[in-house]
Amino acid sequence: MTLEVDDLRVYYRTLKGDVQALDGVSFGLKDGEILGLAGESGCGKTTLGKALIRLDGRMKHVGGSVTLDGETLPIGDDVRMNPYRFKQVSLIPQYSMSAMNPTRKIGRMVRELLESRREKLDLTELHHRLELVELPKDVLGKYPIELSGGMKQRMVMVISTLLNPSLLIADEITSALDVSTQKAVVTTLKGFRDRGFVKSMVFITHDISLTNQLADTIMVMYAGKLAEKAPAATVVNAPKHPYTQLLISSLPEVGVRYADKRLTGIPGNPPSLLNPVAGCRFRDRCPLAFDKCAEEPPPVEVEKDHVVACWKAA
Amino acid sequence: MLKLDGVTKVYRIGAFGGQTMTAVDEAGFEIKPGEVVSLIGESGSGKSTIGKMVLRLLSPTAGTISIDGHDIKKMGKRDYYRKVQGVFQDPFSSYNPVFKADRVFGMIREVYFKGVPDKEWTAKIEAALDAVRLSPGAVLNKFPHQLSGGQLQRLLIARALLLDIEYLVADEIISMLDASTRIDVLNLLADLKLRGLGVLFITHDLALGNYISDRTVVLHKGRIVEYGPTDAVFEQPEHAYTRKLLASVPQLHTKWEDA
Amino acid sequence: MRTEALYFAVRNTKLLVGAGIILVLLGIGVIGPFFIDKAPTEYVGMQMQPPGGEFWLGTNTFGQDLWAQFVHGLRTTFLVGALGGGIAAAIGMVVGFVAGYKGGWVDEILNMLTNIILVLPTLAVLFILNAYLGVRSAGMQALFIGLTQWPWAARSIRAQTFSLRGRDFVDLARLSGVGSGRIIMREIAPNMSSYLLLTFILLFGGSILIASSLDFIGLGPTDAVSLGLMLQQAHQWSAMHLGLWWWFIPPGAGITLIVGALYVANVGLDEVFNPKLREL
Amino acid sequence: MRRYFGRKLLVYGLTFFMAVTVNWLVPRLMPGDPVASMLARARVAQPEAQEALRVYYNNLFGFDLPWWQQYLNSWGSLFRGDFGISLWAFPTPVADLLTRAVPYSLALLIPSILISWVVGNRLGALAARRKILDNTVLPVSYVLTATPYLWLAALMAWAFGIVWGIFPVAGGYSFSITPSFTWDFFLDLAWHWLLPFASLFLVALGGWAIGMRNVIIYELESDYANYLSALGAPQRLIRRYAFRNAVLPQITGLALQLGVLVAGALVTEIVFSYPGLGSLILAAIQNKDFFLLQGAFLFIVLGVLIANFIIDVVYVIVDPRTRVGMAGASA
Repeated sequence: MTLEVDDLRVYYRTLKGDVQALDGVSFGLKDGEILGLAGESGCGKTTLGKALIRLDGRMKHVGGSVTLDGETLPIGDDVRMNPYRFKQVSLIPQYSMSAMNPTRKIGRMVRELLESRREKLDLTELHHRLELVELPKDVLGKYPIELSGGMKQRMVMVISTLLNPSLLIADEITSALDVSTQKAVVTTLKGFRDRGFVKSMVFITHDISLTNQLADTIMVMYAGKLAEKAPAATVVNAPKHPYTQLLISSLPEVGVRYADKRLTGIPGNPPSLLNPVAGCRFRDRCPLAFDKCAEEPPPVEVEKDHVVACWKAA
Repeated sequence: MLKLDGVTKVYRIGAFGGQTMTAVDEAGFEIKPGEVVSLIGESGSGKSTIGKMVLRLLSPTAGTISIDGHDIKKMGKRDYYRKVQGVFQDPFSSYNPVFKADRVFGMIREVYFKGVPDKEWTAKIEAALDAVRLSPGAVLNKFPHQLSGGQLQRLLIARALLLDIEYLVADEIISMLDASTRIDVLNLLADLKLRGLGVLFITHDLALGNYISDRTVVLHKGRIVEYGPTDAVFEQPEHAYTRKLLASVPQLHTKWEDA
Repeated sequence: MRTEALYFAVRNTKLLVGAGIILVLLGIGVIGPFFIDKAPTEYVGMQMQPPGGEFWLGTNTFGQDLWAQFVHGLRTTFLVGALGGGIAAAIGMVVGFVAGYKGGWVDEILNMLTNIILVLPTLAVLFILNAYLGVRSAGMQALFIGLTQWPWAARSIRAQTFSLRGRDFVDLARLSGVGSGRIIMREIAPNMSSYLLLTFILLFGGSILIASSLDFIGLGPTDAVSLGLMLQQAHQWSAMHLGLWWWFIPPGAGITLIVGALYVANVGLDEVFNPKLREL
Repeated sequence: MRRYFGRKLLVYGLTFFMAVTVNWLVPRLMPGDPVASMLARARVAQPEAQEALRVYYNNLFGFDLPWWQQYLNSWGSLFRGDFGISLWAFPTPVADLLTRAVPYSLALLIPSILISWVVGNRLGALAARRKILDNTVLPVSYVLTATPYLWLAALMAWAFGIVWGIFPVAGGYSFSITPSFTWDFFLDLAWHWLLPFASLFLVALGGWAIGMRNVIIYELESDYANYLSALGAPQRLIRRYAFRNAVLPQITGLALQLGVLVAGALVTEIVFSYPGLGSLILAAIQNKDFFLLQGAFLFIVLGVLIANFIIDVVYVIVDPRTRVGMAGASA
C-alpha cells in the first residue's frame, strides 16, 4: 500500500459555520495504482486532493489520518508537511497555465526550486523527460509567456514529477482542454506511471468517461462521503450504488441519440454541507430510499475491491 | 429559415489594428424551424464567434445572415431579438450578481411588454417556467447564488420563451453543469424543437452534439470542415479532422486503446 | 450580500475609527461656525496668546482667534475635498465607463487624453491657472482640482468596466434590447458601487492635500479661510520663528487627521467589500 | 517593443504640446492688454525698467501679428531657450534663474524619490502577511501618506531647527559662506539639504510601503506562489519571487506619482526657503512674475516627461514580458 487514508475529515470554515466538505473518507492506494476520483461539484473531491498535499487557508483538518509509504503525513501542519511535498507527494494543479513564475526563465525557476529543497538538478534526466513529453530543450531558456498553453501544461507535468514522488495528485487538469489535448495529457500521465516517475496517482475529475481511460480504480464521491469505489470497469459497467448507477446512465455517448434513447438526469440538488442531516446524504434524491437510510450507511466491501456505502447494495 | 452565407469575421489585433486574425472564414449553413443544428469545434475554432454574430453581438466582416431571406442587419434590433434569443455558457456570469435572478424577466417586460398588466404577466411567466419544468416558488425572488446552475440555465431558456422566438442560440449551455443535471437541460432543448423552434447548439462535446442534433457542422480554425446530417457526420466522417476528433473523445464504455 | 457587508462593516475597526474621526471633524466644521459669533478674520483681542480658556487654540500675531479660523477652515477644507473629489470622480466615471464599454476608437482617444493628463504634473498646471485668476473662490479651486485629478480614476474604472463588459449578463441585457447608457448605469455601475465609493474617498483625500499645497503657495481661495491658508499665513508671518506652534500645528494636524481617517476608512471598506482581504 | 515606445513618445509629445499651448493661451484669455495689466500688477524691482519691459514684451507677444504667427513664434523662442525676462529679478532672463535653481531641486528630488521608493518597497514587503509588522508599519505609513508635505516639513523645521537648534531652517547654504568647491561648502550644503530631504523622504515612504504591501499580498496569492507552496518551496523563495514581481507595478506607480512628488518637493522647498524651483515659484507668485511662473511650469513638465521616459526604459529592462511578449508565442 502506498497510501492509506483513514476516516479523513476536512472542514471549510465559513461565516455561517463549518462546511463539512470531506466527512470521513477512507481508502487505500496500491503501488502503481491510478485512482480516478470522480463526482460532481461540491462532492469533496477537490478538498480531498488538497488535503493530501496542502490545505488552503480556510480548510482545517478535523480528524482522520493519511499514511504514505508507512509514514503518517502531518497534513494539518503546513510547515511540518513541507519536507514531504514534491518529494513524496506532488501536485499537477488545475492552473497549469499560470503556475510558473512569469518573470523567471523556466530553467532557472526549476533550478531555484530544486536548490530550495536541497536537491541537485540532474540536467540529463530533465532533458530526457522533456523529450518524453515532446518539449525541446530550449524551453528551459524561455519565459512561460513564450510557451503555448499545451507546452506549459506539459512543462508543469515534468516539473511536478521530477523528484519521482510516491503520490501524484492531478486536480481537474483536463477540464479546460480540448479533447485532443485531453487525450495527450492522459496518455502522458499513464506513461509517467509506467516508467516509474510516480508510484501512484490520484486523478481528480468530474468526467467519468475520461477517468475510465486512465484509472485502474474509480472512487465516486457524493456530498463529502465515499459512495462507491471499485475497479474502473466495475464502476462503469456494474455500479452498485444508486447514485453511481443514475450518474452513469445519464451520460450521453457518441452513438446515443435523443430520438432513439432519451437519457434522464437525477432530480434534485446535493444537500448543503453546513449542518447536513444524519443518514445517507443521497436519500432525498434516491429512488430506492427507505427508512433505514436515515441511518448512515457504512462503506462495505461487497465483493473484492468493490466498496459501496448503501444499505440496498450490501 | 436562418441562413448564414459566406460569413467571415476578421479581428484587428494591436493598438492600431496592425495585425489581423480571421476567426471565422466564409461560414455558410442554415437552421430550419423545428431542428437542432450543432456547431462543434475546439477552442479557437470560431464557434462562439458565429453564435455572437447570429445574436448580433458582433457584426460579420463579410457575408450575410438572413432570416427567411431578410438580411438581419436591416432589421431593428428589438424586433430581431423578439425572434432570436440566446443562452450562454456560464450560468453565474449570465446573471448580474447584485440583483435577483428573475430580473432577467423584468428586463424583457420593460422593453417588450410594458403595457401588460401584472396578472397577465404573472401567468406568462408561470407558463414559461412550466415549459422549462421549474416551479415558480423555487426560483422567483431569489439571488443567483441561491440557485443551482441547472436552475439558472432553465430560467434563461424560460426568459427566451417569453418572447415569440423562432431561433435559439445555445452556446455551451450545459458545459458548466454537473453531469447529473445537465442531461435534463439538454432534453429540454430538444423538446423546444417540437414547438417549432430552430436551435443552434454550440458545443465542444461531440457526444452532446450527437445526442441532440439533426444536423452537425464541424468547425476547425474558423472554417467549416464538415457539414451534414448528424448520422452521416458521426458514422462516416469524411474529413480527417472530424475523424481525429472522434478518435479523441473519451468514451464511457470503450477505451482508447481498444478503439 | 448587503447584509453580509453590513455584518463586516460594524465589526471593522479601521472603518469605524476612520469614519468616527471624519464624522467628528465634519461635525465641528458644519455645526461649529454657528456657535462662533465672530468672523474668523476679526481681530478679537490679545496678540500671540497661547491656547487657553478664552481662545481654545490661542491667537496669532494679529490677534485673530485661531479656533474660529480652524472651525471655518475645516468647513472649507471639507467642501473643497468633497467637491473636488466629487467632480474628479464624476469625470473619471464618465470617461472610464464610456472608454471601457465602447472600446475601439472611442477608447483609443479617451485613453490618450487620460494618459496625457496623467503624466502632466497637475499641480504645476493649477499654479498657472490660479495665478492668472485674480479672485479665487473655494468652489473654483475645487473645480480646477476636480478637472485635473480624474485620470487615474478613469483608468481603473475603465479597466473594471472592460472586464465586466465581457460578462454574459451584459450580453444578455443587450439581447433584451437595452441600450448602452442603461447597461452602463444599471448593469455595470451597480457591480462596481463599492469600488466607486472607494475611488471617491481616495479622490476626496487627494483633493484636500492638493488644495493645501495650493493654499500654502499663495493660490488659495481669496474669499474664505481654510486649513491650508492658515498654514500659509503662519509661514508668511514666521509663526515658527516666533514660537507660535499653536498657529501651524492644529491646521496641519487637522488635514492629516481628515486625510488619514479617509484612507484608513477606505482600507476598512475595502476589507468589508472584498472577502479576500477579510481575516478569519 | 517599438510600438510600445512609439505610443509612449506620442503621449509625451502630445502632453508637451498641450502644456506649451496652455501656457501660450492662458495670458491671451485674460481680458484687456495682458502686457499692460501684467506689468501693472507685477512688483517690478526697478521702476525705470517698466518701459523697457513693456517694449520687450509687446515685441515678444507680437500682438500685431496673426494669432498663428504668434503661436509659432512662441515655439520658436522656446526652442532657442528663450523664456523671456524676469520681472521680479529684472533684467535676469527667466532661463538663467531656472537653470540656477534646477540643481537644488534635483538634489532634493532624485535621492528622496529613489531612496524612499527602495526603502518603502522593502518595508512594505516585510510587512505583508506578517501580523505584528503589518500592524505597526501600516498605520504609520497611512499617517505619513496622509500628511501634507508642507506640514511635515514645517514640523521638522520647527522641531530640529528651532526647538532643538540642530539643523538650519532656511537656505541652500549659510549666508556667511561663498559657494566654492571646498569641503566646507559641501558640508554646509549637505547640512542644509538634510532636513528638506528627510521630510520629503518620509512622506513618500508611507505611500510606497502601502503600495508594496498590497501588491505583494496579491502576488503571494497568485497561482505560481500556490504552486511553489504545494511543492514545498520555502517561504524565502516564494517571497523573493513575489517581491521581484511586485516591483513591476511599483515602477509604474513611480511614474504615476512623479507629479505628486514634484509638487511635494516644491512646497517643501518653500518651507525651508531652499533655493530650488519651489522658492522661485513662490517668488513669482508673490511678485506676479508670470513669465518666471510660466517658464518654471514648462521646466517642470519637461522634467517630468523625461523622468517618465526613463522609467519606461527601466520597465522594459526589468520586465521580460514586455520584451518577449510582443514577439508572439509560438503556438
